Amino acid sequence: MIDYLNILLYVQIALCIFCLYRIIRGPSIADRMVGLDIFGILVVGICAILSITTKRSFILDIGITWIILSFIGTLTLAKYLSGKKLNE
Amino acid sequence: MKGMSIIVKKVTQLLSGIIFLYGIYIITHGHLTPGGGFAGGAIIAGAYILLILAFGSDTIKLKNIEKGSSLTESLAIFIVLLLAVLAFFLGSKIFFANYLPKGQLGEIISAGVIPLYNIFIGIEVAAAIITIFLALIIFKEEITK
Amino acid sequence: MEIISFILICIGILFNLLGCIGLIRLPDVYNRLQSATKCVTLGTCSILLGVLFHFGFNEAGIKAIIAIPLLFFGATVAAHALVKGAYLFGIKLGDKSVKDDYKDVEKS
Amino acid sequence: MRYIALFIILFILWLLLSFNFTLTNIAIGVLVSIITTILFGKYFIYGGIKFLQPQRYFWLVVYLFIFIWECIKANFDVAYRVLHPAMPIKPGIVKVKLGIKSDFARMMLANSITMTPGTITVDIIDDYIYVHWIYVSTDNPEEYSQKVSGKFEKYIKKIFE
Repeated sequence: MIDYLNILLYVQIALCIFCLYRIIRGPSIADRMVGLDIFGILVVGICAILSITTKRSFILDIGITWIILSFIGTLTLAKYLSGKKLNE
Repeated sequence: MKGMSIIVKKVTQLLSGIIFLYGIYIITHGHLTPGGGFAGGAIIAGAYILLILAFGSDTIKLKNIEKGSSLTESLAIFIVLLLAVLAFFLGSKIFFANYLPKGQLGEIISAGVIPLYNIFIGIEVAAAIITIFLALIIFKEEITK
Repeated sequence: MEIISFILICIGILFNLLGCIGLIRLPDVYNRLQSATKCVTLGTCSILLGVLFHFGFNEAGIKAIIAIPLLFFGATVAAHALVKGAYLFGIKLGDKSVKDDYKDVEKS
Repeated sequence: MRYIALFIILFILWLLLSFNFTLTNIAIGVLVSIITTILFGKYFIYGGIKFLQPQRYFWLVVYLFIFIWECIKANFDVAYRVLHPAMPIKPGIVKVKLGIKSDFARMMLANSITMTPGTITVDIIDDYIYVHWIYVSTDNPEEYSQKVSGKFEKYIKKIFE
């Protein structure tokens, strides 16, 4: 069971590369922010799977902390975005 | 600084207290689980930053808050130094020595003076991050006038 | 219990994969946010449920339960703030769009 | 009243987070909850006596099952549009009239709309809610307001208002 979970862990890490593609190639600044938001949620999934494969329950604490900080960071970026204009 | 829409305001009212309690949990369990003073202080600062972002405020009120947080930061780092120097006078003759009883393994009151250091470092980091955030906002408000 | 948790984690990673493909393929910001937010949030909730079934009701399982509502509120409100911010920033809707009621409203 | 509600929620959360029921831990939990309540109590949502009525919890459980079913349907819908080679999308922003007055219920309705088939809430102004929709199927205002928010509105009216 642990071996199959390790393979799934590699799949989840590979999904982050899609988000990195969107962060690097995004045509506008809003696309990069969408990529960053999704990246933060994927890391929570990595923490959850790691807590099973390493049998240590405190890794879930790191996951909850990541949720909170990612939420506040995205709100700050959105606030910055709504105060600017594209062609100025 | 203007506020955000009604959905963000309501969710902020619901979640800010829970985020503050989670920061305190990270600080007080710093010797049992990962985290500690710095990570918990960042989360506590996040609760206040969330309130300021969602509801907005005018410049005069922000300046008052900045004075208070700056004073809190200085007091907290002074108390950490005082706790370190206290070991010097209690007979152990070394800085940062453990002069409290160690307690039971795995309980919340154990590990001597390390939880005290964690608590005051948490307060110091939270006040410092809020001060930096407020300084950036006040600078931007003044530059747009 | 082991089998149920394994199946839940597999379903979650499948949803994550669909969301990330949508993030690459769809044409403009609003549609990308549609695909990515829904699929990735539900997939991560499914993975956390799998963790709950694996550990049972002890301290690890309880933390997985607490994480689910936080993730739900956080992800949806972040998506809403990003959409509004992107519209106020001045990014136009894509070429295929058929209707725009938000254009001539007084925005606050 | 709102201070007591916030105190109870925070104390239960502390006991669940640090999973140990000794006397020391409970005392520290009471102390921490009191500090948090004094600092953040004035911002908490004031709901009156509503959270003591048991029929609201019954409708909440019913609503949760309907909501999870709609979520799963949403994901297969979006997956079909993403994987189809021609990408059958027809996006647009529509305007839907609300039938709910209180602010907290409006927030829950907006969050529910964000999680269901191809819709994201953009803004709430006065009595209208603006929704970005990935496939605008009809042009008739009554028909699409039924499709977007009709399923949730009656349950949310029973639960939160």
